[in-house]
Amino acid sequence: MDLRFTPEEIAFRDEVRSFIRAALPASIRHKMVEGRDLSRDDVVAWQRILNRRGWSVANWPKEWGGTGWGPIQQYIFMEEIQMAPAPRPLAYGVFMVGPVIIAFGSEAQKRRFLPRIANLDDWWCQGFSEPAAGSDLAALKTTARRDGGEYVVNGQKTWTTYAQYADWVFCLVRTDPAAKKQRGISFLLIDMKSKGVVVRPIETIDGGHEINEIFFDDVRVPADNLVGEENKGWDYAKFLLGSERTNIARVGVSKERIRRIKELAARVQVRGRPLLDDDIFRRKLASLEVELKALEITQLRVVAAERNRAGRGTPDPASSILKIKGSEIQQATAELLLQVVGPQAMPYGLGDDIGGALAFGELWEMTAAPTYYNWRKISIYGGSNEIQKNIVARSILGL
Amino acid sequence: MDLRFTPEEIAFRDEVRSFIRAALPASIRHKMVEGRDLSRDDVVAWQRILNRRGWSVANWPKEWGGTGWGPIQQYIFMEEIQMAPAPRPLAYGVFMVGPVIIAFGSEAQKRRFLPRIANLDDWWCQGFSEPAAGSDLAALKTTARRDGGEYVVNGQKTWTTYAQYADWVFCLVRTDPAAKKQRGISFLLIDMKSKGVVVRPIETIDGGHEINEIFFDDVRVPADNLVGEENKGWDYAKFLLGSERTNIARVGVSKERIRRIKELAARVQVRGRPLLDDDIFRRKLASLEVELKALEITQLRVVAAERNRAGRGTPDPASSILKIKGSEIQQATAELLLQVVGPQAMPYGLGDDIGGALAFGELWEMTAAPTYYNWRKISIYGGSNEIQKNIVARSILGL
Amino acid sequence: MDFDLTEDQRMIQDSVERLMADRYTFELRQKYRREAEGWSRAVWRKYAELGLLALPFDQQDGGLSGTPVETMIVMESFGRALALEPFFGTIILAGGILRHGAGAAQREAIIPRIVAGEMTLALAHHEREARYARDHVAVTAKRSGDGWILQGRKDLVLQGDSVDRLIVSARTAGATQDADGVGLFLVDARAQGVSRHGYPTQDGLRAATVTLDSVHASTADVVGHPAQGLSILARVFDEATAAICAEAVGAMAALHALTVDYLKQREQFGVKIGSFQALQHRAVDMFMSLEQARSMALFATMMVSSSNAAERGRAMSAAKVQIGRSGRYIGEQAIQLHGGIGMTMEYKAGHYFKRLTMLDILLGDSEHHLGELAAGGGLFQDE
Amino acid sequence: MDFDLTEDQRMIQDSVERLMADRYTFELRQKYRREAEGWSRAVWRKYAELGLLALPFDQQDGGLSGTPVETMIVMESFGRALALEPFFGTIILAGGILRHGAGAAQREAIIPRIVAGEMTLALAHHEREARYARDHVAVTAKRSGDGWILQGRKDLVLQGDSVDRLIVSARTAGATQDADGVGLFLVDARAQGVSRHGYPTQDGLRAATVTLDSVHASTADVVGHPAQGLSILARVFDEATAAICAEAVGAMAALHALTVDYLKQREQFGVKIGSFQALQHRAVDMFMSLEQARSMALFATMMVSSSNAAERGRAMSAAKVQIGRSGRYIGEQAIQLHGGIGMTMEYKAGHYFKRLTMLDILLGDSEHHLGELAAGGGLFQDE
Repeated sequence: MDLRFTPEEIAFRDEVRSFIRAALPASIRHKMVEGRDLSRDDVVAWQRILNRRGWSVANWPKEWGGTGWGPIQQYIFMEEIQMAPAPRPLAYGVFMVGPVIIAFGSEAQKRRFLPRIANLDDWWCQGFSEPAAGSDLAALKTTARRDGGEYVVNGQKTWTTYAQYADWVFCLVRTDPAAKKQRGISFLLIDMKSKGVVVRPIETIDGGHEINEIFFDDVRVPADNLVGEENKGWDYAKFLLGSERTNIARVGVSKERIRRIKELAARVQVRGRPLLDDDIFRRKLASLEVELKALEITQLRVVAAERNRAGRGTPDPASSILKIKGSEIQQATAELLLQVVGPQAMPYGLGDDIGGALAFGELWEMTAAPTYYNWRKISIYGGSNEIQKNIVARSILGL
Repeated sequence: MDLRFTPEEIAFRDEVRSFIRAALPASIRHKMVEGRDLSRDDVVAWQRILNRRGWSVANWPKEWGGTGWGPIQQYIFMEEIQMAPAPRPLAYGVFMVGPVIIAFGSEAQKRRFLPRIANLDDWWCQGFSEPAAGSDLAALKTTARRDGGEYVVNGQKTWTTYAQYADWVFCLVRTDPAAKKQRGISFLLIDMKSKGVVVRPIETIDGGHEINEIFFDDVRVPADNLVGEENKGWDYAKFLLGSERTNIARVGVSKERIRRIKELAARVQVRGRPLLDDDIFRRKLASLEVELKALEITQLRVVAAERNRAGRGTPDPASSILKIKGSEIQQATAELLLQVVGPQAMPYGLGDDIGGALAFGELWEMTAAPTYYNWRKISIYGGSNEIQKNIVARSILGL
Repeated sequence: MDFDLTEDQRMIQDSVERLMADRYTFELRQKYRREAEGWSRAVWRKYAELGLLALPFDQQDGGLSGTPVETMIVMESFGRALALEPFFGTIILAGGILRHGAGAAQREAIIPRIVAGEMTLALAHHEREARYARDHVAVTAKRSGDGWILQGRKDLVLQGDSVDRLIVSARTAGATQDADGVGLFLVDARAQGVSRHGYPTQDGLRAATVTLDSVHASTADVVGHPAQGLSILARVFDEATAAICAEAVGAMAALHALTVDYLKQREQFGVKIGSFQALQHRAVDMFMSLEQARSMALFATMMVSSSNAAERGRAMSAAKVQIGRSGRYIGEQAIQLHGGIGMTMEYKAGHYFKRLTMLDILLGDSEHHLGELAAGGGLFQDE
Repeated sequence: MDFDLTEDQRMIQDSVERLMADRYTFELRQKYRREAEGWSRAVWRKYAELGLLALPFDQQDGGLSGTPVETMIVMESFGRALALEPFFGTIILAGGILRHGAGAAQREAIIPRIVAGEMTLALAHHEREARYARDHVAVTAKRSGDGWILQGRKDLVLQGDSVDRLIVSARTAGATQDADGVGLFLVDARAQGVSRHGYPTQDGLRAATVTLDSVHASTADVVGHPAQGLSILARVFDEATAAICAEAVGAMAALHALTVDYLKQREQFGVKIGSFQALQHRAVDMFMSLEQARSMALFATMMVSSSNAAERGRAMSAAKVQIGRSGRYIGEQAIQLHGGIGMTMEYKAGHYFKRLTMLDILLGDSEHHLGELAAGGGLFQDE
């Protein structure tokens, strides 16, 4: 047992760190540090930089451009991305539909889609949730009726992140209306430019536009875009939801936030003294650091255990703990940053349209409240914390 | 709306306060302040002092020795008792079986038992819980079979506080074994000196002896000791559990504890400064005070609302909130006091048998941990906090 | 001790609740928010008609001599409705300064116009460097002839871009955080040298940065003694704290009710999600937090009339601590229990959450007030 | 990075777990507790036979040159079993001082006897006025001829009433909290002038107050430099912190398992109480808290070998904060979920709860260590 990184792992970390430091455009880094939204171009530009280095789809098999890194290297890579801070490769392609196509797609699908995912030539989004099927995905109603060489899709998806940027959407659709719940669902790839696809933006409480509804009205999809077998989509979806284990706790994100909080708390003056020198503030921060360090080790324990689990399709149920604790800590950093900013958090300014607000404050002050609002989603999406607790109770505790 | 006490109420409070200050034996007060156990004699002596003043059964109708005080006066009286701090009149007689006998007992029972309860000539205990019937009281198994002019009682009760001191126990017993759950239960008064009654002490984790098991082996009880009608005991039990509303939150107890914590924290030195001067400690204390003040007002709101509820048999479901919050705050005071004492809390000494421990520390130090342990019971007994939340969810929120 | 409203108070409560039910549906509020000033002149006139704008002012000034209880009733209703109008700035803050500091001529000139709904005001006191320090005043007022020249910048002036008149705190003597030497000046919002940059705030209301460049104020524009403004402000901030505690309770109560309704309607896995015990208990925890907050808003309302400034300040800090904590807990949990829909601007829950977050910050967040309370020796001092 | 135990470590784990399963049932523990010394000499001999008492000592001193990982394994098992023997005092505290400070002759004279199970020791360092300050030493050591005379009182000497020998910290120079001027003295527990008052502690173990009245120590009894004892103690307290973190994790894990079992067996309202979602989620919260504590115990084990004293100290404080919080949460919730039975001495849960409470206090509670960590600039300093 040695909980430190090996010299090889440290060398690897340093290599990743140096590369990111040199290659990450300053404008992107600044936006991330200040909590501003990235543009579509920012995300694409950065992923292509990674792709040129051969690191955009590090988690994939070498055959399709992957790196062959083990779980610990994957972890180190993602933590360095988070701490930079840099955007990670677009998850919907790299961590979701990509692995599904690799595992279950046809050769033609692989050749057609995978290189374009790696280079972010195609922007993918996820069509799982529906208004009446959130945590209870199996209740989905969107249908795909076979009609010759095509499927005709009707229905509605919601909470679709970045649908406004997307070229493609991977959907769960009901292909056998008679079958119950999980059965009769298929996994279909749909071109967003198809006739009958309409995207409606959903404004979130931070004032941003990340999520959307997608409406499908007699959308015709070539049958070739079915992944795997008809009516087996539920299995692929489960595979997908379990496939991203590398840093579900997002420890690097929280580390970066804590570093940022310290930097700002050293700048903010309270009655002539930096907030960072205040005993009570320091204890609050130290308390968060303790929790984060514990989470980091817990995450590393799960990563290390991955080696013994390799090949198993189901996620380690311990991932649920990482999801819960990770979300709580990220949310706590957002709350603490809001406290650091204080009354200066009140003015609202969005994107470039910040009106008179900039006369009042600075951008980093104005993003504190929106980030706090926005990050409430972390304990909701991808299976709410309540759902995660149900999973732990059942799978680990046997209750 | 005027949230202050009226001049009449203040005059009443001062009268109660002066009386207690003059009449409460110093030895009893010291034991209470230091968290030591009271003897049976202590409790009896104090209740008789109150009885001589006409205040031992303040909540009863005047006819049976009560005071005729309204809810606010009852509240003030109880808070003063708690803040003195003094023991309150023995609840099992005064607040439990007494009101049941008054409401449902025969004239003979009233004349026989009530004056002896008021003067604590009879020490009563409560025989409700059984090993398989705690929160789910209706699952009780103790039977009482009618045999001529007597009942023959068999079974076991548990968690019986002060059974070792008791002259009488009021029991829920199953008189109709065929009836389901709540039906078929009767309310029976049993002389503890009866043949076949055996008390077994249960040592609790604080090392104290408050609770017991009682075994009934063919105990013969005169049928005259049945309260009200046979098989209606469940109704009387519900009445009993709802009858003590006056200060379920025990705000006065927590106030007294906070005063005590301040007194001790001023005495304890940390690196040459009183702990009470430490910013972090002061904030922790202030935080608890805020919660306690809020609870006090919440309690007063419920007390004031009693006037509009007078005569209704069921408790205000808001009482459940008082129970939950009150227990949390009392437990928080115990935890804070433990923190004040620090390492001096480690030695264990019980009663007069404190062995070498007194060579090490002082009594108030040695009672901090036992009180912390013992007070965990507050969120368990009388319907656990989880049960209380079920009640609020159903009765108030309609969930 | 008596928690019942009087007959008159119940009438006020009924009428304001009815008004808000009619005129402040979620859809109407969205409309008002998009109006040029960010609030509704039409609704403001309704407030005037109902007498709400007259409530706290003395009868001799044209008011109704209402007590803090009436203010609490109105603010709680506004909290439920998420009202956007400058009631807090005009009536509670600026109005409070007029009540506690203005001379007869000033009161006569201004209060009837406020009561009639013809004039709105804002307090321009906060400065960027002040954070939560209430005695921080760097804007200067220098004597010039028999008047004053104001110079400097004020921030977060609530609805400062749409009001008619400002009350500006400025230093007539001493250093930035001295207890003495601050005066309060009535300034026309359109006066020479006043420039205002309005912007929305995170909760959908509006505020402004106000720059004062050699702005002239006459002796008649000084409210109270030109060196004793902070003591007036201290009193007014206590009243304002009690008022926003009530507003926050209104918002929390509405948000809690909305959440419980959602639990009763939303289905998952074929059953109402309100049947899940973990969510039931969460709703109970929120309810307890709400009731604790309500109790502290009542406490603040009761104590705000105390003439003992230290005791009053401690009570307001204690109330603000509880309100901030309850608001945060109820807000966060309401979003969590709603799931995705709670994260959207199309649904009311998120608006409550945002407002509650800002109400914690306004006049000092719960951490700040806990520190004040602890430094002042805690809450239970004389019992 | 590697979390796997080596083959040897797994063997140690298996053998100690087997020993505890055989010799440390709840009933046997109750019996040991009632023995005169409050622990079992027979079990102590078993520890010696298994080599547990040799683990951390150097091979050249007759030990096994075990790493902190071996200590962690053993302490975790002891935590599960609620072991009563003076392993912590003899092997971790006193043994640590011998390892880090003793000369060859001292090691040769003592360590083989410890390893053989023939001698137990205690560290007599804590004094009543010290609270959690580790540099507080008021007991004095005055030169006398070529030896020393010890005078004063030591408190909370773990198992101090039954051990054979004491290591006493005493001030050879300077004032009570000076960093220099503290020496460590080997003293026979039955030496002239030593009087011991033993008493039980709240968790069922024992401790003693030791009074030193003109106790003589020779030059050969001084461990290390007579003015540099605190630096040895600092190192040993860090190792001791890592050790009790592991012990606490063992106790938490066992208590959590006991609670989950209870939820699966206990019925109420006709169903297993483990079917109630609110209780399931509580058990999950406890589990998360346990895993966080386990991670920090691993962290402490890893960092305790660091030669950077400041970094090591921060890591130990961070671990102790987490252990204290998790222990309290798991302990309290375990009692709550058990209900009445959890409050009784007849059932194991309460004993774990009591022990966890005392383990928080031992070597500084979580509040204390959070303060130390914050004062030291926090945990993440070099990343």
